[in-house]
Amino acid sequence: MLAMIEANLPALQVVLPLIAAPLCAMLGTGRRAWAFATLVSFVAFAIAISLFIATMGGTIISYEMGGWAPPIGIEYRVDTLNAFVLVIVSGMAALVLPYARRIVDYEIPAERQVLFYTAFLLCLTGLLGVTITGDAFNVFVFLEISSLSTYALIASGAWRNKRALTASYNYLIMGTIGATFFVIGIGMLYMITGTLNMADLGEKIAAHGDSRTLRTGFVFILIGIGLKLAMFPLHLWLPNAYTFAPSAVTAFVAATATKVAVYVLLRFMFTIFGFDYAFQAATLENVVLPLAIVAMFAASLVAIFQDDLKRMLAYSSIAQIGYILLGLAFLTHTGLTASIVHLFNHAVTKGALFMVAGCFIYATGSSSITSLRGIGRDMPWTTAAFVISGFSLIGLPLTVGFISKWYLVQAAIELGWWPVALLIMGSSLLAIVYIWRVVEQAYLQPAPEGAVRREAPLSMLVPTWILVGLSVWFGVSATMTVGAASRAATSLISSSQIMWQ
Amino acid sequence: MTASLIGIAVIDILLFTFLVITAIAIARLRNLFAVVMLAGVFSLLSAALLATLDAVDVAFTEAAVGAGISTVLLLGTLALTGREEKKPRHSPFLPLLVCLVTGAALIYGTLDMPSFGAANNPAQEHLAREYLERTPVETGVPNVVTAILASYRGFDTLGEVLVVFTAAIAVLLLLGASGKRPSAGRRGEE
Amino acid sequence: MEHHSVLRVVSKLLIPPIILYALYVQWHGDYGPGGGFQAGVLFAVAFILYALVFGIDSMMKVLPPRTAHIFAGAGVLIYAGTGIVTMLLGDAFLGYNALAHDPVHAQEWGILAVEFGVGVSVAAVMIALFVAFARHNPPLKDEDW
Amino acid sequence: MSELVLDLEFIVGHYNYWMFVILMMTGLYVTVSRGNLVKKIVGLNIFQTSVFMLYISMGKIIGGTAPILIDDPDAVYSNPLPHVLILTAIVVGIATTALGLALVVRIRETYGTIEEDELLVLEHEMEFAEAVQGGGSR
Repeated sequence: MLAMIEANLPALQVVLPLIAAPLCAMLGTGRRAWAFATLVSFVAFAIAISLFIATMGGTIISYEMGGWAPPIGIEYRVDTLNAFVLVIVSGMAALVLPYARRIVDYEIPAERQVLFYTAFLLCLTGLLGVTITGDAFNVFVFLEISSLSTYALIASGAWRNKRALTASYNYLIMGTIGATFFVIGIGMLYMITGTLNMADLGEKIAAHGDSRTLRTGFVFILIGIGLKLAMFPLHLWLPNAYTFAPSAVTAFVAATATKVAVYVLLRFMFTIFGFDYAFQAATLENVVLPLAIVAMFAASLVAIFQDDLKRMLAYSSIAQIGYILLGLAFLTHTGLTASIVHLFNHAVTKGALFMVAGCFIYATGSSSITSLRGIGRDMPWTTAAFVISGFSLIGLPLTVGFISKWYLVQAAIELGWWPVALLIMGSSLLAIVYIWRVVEQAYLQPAPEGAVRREAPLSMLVPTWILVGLSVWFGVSATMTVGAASRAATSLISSSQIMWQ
Repeated sequence: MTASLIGIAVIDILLFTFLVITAIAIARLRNLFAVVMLAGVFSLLSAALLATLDAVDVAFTEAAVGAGISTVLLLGTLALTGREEKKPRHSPFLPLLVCLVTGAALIYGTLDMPSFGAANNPAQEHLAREYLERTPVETGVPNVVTAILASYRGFDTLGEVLVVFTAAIAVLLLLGASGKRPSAGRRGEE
Repeated sequence: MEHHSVLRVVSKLLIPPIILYALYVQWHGDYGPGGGFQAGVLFAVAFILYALVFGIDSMMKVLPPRTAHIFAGAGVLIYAGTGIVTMLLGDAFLGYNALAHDPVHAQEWGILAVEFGVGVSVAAVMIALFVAFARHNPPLKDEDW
Repeated sequence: MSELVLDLEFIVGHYNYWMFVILMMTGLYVTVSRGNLVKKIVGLNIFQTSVFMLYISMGKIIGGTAPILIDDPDAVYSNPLPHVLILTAIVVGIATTALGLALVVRIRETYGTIEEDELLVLEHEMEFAEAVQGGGSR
């Protein structure tokens, strides 16, 4: 039995939440659905951890769905990189679900909670499926599972603010355009190679060489995924979606969905198109890199002028995605390491910050920054969590944010791109400004008279503080995360086919 | 070879002309009821085109889904939202630019595409040939599409069923699951 | 709706053949075009036609929404369950070859099982979607259109 | 380039793709330029359907038949794989349509309109009201 489970671990990673979703929908009450979903997320996390450990030495686990060898069948392929992303996704689910119970009770009517948790499990299934698969079209199918459930989850914020509906609609239109672009891109690749398996595609494309069809395919895949990961200027759906979604959903989606999209981009760039595909390198340097730098500044500037805490954090996410894309656009080992480690670091930091925002909403009924006057005295633990995570967002030492920025700057210096290094540090100053605005309101302003605000319940505080703890722990001793990221970067580069000889 | 190619070309161009006329009519008409009907016509025409391209399963599905289910859902929506589109106020310049650039990129991509219909295209060579050769031996199913759908790429199809299920969960989460008409004042709603 | 007796008779005549055809498409997908998805849609169409002519309430007496929702999940479970069974029998997830000694038979059984799951799920979901839209708020009055 | 364009064989071998590009762009244009939320969804459907046709034409072999095996050793079959992919994509398309329409219904219910311009005005007013209230967003 144990051997069987071990042999089928990659399949179980996705199949377990997949089966759990329809079962969850059949449970009678929201409470039962919550308990079941939480349990499932714990098991999924355990599976991800064991996959991560199994791939740590550089082994690649290949699992043949239906017993059909790739490229005939669909392959699940786990290496250090996607095992790392699996840990992020399932770990965030395992933290957000315990956190969700109270805030969901507060934000979602009781009779819809079963469906809410089912949609949550579907979203988890989709994200895990996208991450683990080694088949290009299978990515699309699971991407749509996660997208459709995310649209529904965001729209369920309408019980708090009806603008969640239009936010979700806009995301649906842009997300579907993105997914269709992605499908067009895969079609072009299929047309010139005749295959869909990623590793096989990589080999075939290396043999095929450059062509106008391949270039168009690359551009459509880049734009398609760019829409999903909110690459500037394709980010227009994100601020409203994050602002009006239920708090638990924002915390989960902000920490995982864009990270998974970045992973897909990495996988396509390296395993399929190849590290030294000249057109890709030129696009990254001349288009993605400048856009990433613009995002770092423009989005941070906009964040400064927001009055809503969640919207401010959403704009900060767009800026942080800029950092990730910047590291990727360097196309060096250090740059990639910085990007991959920032996937984890930003998930931890932003997850904690959005959880804090949820705690504030639970206590005050509002997410506006002005309503946080003097909250530091009423909710000391929540506010302290905000401050520490805020430090990490800025990139102060002893937090994970510092680690990411350190490697990012180092990557820029290695290339001799001093102005870029300075820009990275300069944009952090903007983060200080918007984090300070909240800190000032929370600690230096008097509380409004007659305000009754109690500290958030333990079930919400503990997951928040676990994330805060992680962002300090891995900020002090980063060997584990950076080591994993560096191994992942190495395996990405080595998995890349040598082209254009 | 060339004669049959031109034969296909004539049918294609006819169907295509109708498709374009339908699509442009959909873009221009402001009566949404007519738009929905034309969307159904568009689906039927594309099903016909798909059938001429040997995709009988896809044509069947497109007809059932595009002309059937989605028309029913669109009509159900119109009954709840109204059937007249207001005149758009903003200028169509930017959308037009976006579409033209995208279209130009796609046309650029087609220039290096292998010729339509040639038997030795890469897409016909690698996996396609293997599926056609292995299906009768390994599964004994004459319809190769079914064999790939349910066995070789069965996991994709599981994902597809899950997408359908997700749609149901999402719609019920939004519109209510009970099947009863919701009472006037739902809680917490503005 | 009460007075359209022609409509009622015609649809009463139409619904059984549609269901029959749906079943044919479901089980004949191996040999001709069709399969679980198309069959599910046709099956749902039969129910939707019934609801349109005889009123949605009488359709829901035949298939209460709760039942439809359970079927929607059950289809997914049948499909994934087939995979779990093959896994327990020692093959990969959805590796049908474990289902019988002869791989060709095993494949056939596996395909039938998963296509059945697809059909159940799709039919139930399509009906549930129709009901969700049709039973939402009262439709607009004719002047509002 | 110029000899490519004049080449009849090249045109015959590629006009199919160009047709679908034109259809795709019409659909995309309806989606991004129209203000009515239902119409946007219809545009999205046209966009996606054209992509389906593009995929299917990749798999077509001239002189081939549908990939349902018959007892004829000389039979040429068109490529079944794009058919399978597009079956999945059609299903994803209808799922998206259903969800989008459910959102439209709810938007009409809560805002009273499904025109983008009017929605923007309403949301702008909401934002203004929130700013005046100074924090009471609930």
